[in-house]
Amino acid sequence: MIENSSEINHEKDQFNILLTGYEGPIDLLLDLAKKQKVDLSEISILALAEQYIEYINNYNKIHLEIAADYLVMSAWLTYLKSRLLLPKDEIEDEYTPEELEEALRFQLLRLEAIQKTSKNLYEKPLINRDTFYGGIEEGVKIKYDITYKANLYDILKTYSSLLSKKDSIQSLTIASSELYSVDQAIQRLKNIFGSIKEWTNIMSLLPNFGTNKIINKSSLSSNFVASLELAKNGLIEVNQKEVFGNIYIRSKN
Amino acid sequence: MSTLRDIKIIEAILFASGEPVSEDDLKDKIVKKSEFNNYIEEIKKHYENRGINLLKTGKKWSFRTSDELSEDLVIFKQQKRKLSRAALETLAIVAYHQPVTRSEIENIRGVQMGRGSIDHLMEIGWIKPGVRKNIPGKPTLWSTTDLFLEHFGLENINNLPNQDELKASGFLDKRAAIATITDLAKNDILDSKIESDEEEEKLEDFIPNT
Amino acid sequence: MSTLRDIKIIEAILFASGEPVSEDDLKDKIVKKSEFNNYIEEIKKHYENRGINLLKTGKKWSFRTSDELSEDLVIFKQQKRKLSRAALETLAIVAYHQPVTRSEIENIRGVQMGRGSIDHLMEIGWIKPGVRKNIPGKPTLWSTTDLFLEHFGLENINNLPNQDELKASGFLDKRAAIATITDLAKNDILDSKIESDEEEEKLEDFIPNT
Repeated sequence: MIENSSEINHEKDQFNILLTGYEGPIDLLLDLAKKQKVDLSEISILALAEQYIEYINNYNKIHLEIAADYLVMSAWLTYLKSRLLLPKDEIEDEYTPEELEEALRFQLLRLEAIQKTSKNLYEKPLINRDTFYGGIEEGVKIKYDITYKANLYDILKTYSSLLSKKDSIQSLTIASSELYSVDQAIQRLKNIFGSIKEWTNIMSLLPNFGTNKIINKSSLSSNFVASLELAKNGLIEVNQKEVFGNIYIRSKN
Repeated sequence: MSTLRDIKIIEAILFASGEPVSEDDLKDKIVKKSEFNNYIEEIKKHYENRGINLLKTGKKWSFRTSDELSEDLVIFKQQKRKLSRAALETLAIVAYHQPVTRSEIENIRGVQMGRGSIDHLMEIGWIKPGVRKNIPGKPTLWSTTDLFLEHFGLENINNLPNQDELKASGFLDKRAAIATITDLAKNDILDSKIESDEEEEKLEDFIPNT
Repeated sequence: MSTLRDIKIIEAILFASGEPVSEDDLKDKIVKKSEFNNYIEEIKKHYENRGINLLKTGKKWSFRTSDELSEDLVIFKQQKRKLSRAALETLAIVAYHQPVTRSEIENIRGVQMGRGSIDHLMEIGWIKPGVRKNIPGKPTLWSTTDLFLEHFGLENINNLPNQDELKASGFLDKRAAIATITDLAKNDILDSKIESDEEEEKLEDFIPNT
């Protein structure tokens, strides 16, 4: 069992490592395509689809959160592949296989162009990396004009942290006030158990909180614990005939 | 005419370092060290009659602005100061919640505050008092100014990213697990209020039938 | 030959301020304001082949060290966080496709945006939120800033490298090529699976674990 799970983890990690090298499914496709041919506009989409599907299928246990985009692409390529292979007049659909192929080709070429361009852009002389400001202030009269350094980023960051601070405070308040505690349940049962002479379904004794799921559930569990507590103290009796069956209580006197 | 690379390097270093540089340090950076004096001469000549001159002080070289200009060379430099955290918070709240009263700001920040932040922001010119809110005490309503928009590069106050966009852009960090669970609970309660019929059906699934 | 005083003043101000100065501020300091462009041309030429160059970025002028010297000036290089590939691609898309929404960026990259790209680029000051797009949801349109131009030494946003090429090939088209189709597939195939899993998990949170 332990061996097994470590194996799965290993596979998972491997897949994630293989994927972290890529910036998404199109990036992976692009890489596969480049290995296939230099000129992307002449690439075989069918062969590419098969390669991609194989690549993804090699990993069964994958981390869904990371791989969702990749799986969607895999599903789409499987669909495209079947469309490309099937006789044309058999399926009626919004898009022809050629249109789908063309769309994918465009997506690949566009991302390739953007990737090349982003490199070119970043190779431009960048201030404080390749080129520098300077100058000497001596001999110049300088009058200072005080400006404040805040920028839009500071405002958004500050506002965001205020929001999350506020959120966590709010949820704490709600969490503590909305739940029905065991103490409350014990108090309540103590007040009413004297009148419960007959076996009574505990469900019918629960206070009604309407449709508030959370309180209802907390009330059910608190009352159950409270009934056990009171039974332990010899005040009431608890009875359940079958597993998951109804629970009945009655006063011991 | 193309200038020798060594000359360019001396120029660039003197310019970028912003203070006088020793001869030895300059020589370190060039190829033909024996030519150093000639290079210096060339540079001196190139700047002789310009707004900047090359000057030797002690054993160090530097550019400085021409003496004859000193009369009318007053430069306004912007000295940048950091805004305090309190002021930044106040500003962010005014930006997002305007028009807003001081006590509403205090509510959101969760602290009482003095006049300091508001006065300071008003002095800078980023917020302004507007009409008074029609509640007991008639407190002043604060909002941001056009100068605020200008300084922060916004065309319109509605262009500030909303909460969802802040989250999607990475500003709002993923909330702690406990907050998420209680948030779900909160949503649940809200949902059940709005779509109570549907919720009630689901509720049956989890509470054993009596 | 004696240089005009106005030219010297422009030179000296640009030199001493150590950062880009707006055209208006420069014109303020000289006598013959109508000659400004000629003065600038003269200065540009004088420094064309030197260690320092005159450059226009946005509406500001500055001296900066010649970029061909970058290897000799590494001593001044500031330690900077390296930009991730995701952030770099995002920056390129914002620069070339601006104004652009987050989901358009995601369409072009073919992947959901990682957290951190947009806020990181904003922290550096290279992109900013602009007006909202007039489509359902009114998403923010992102664009580059003047600081982006300044840092990359661009005179204006139409001077980006490879711009004409990209335009000619139709790659400045923001349309979601396969995203629309994958969206269909996603809705049909995966969303139902993944989301229902998620849903179930949420419900688990409310079933008492006894």
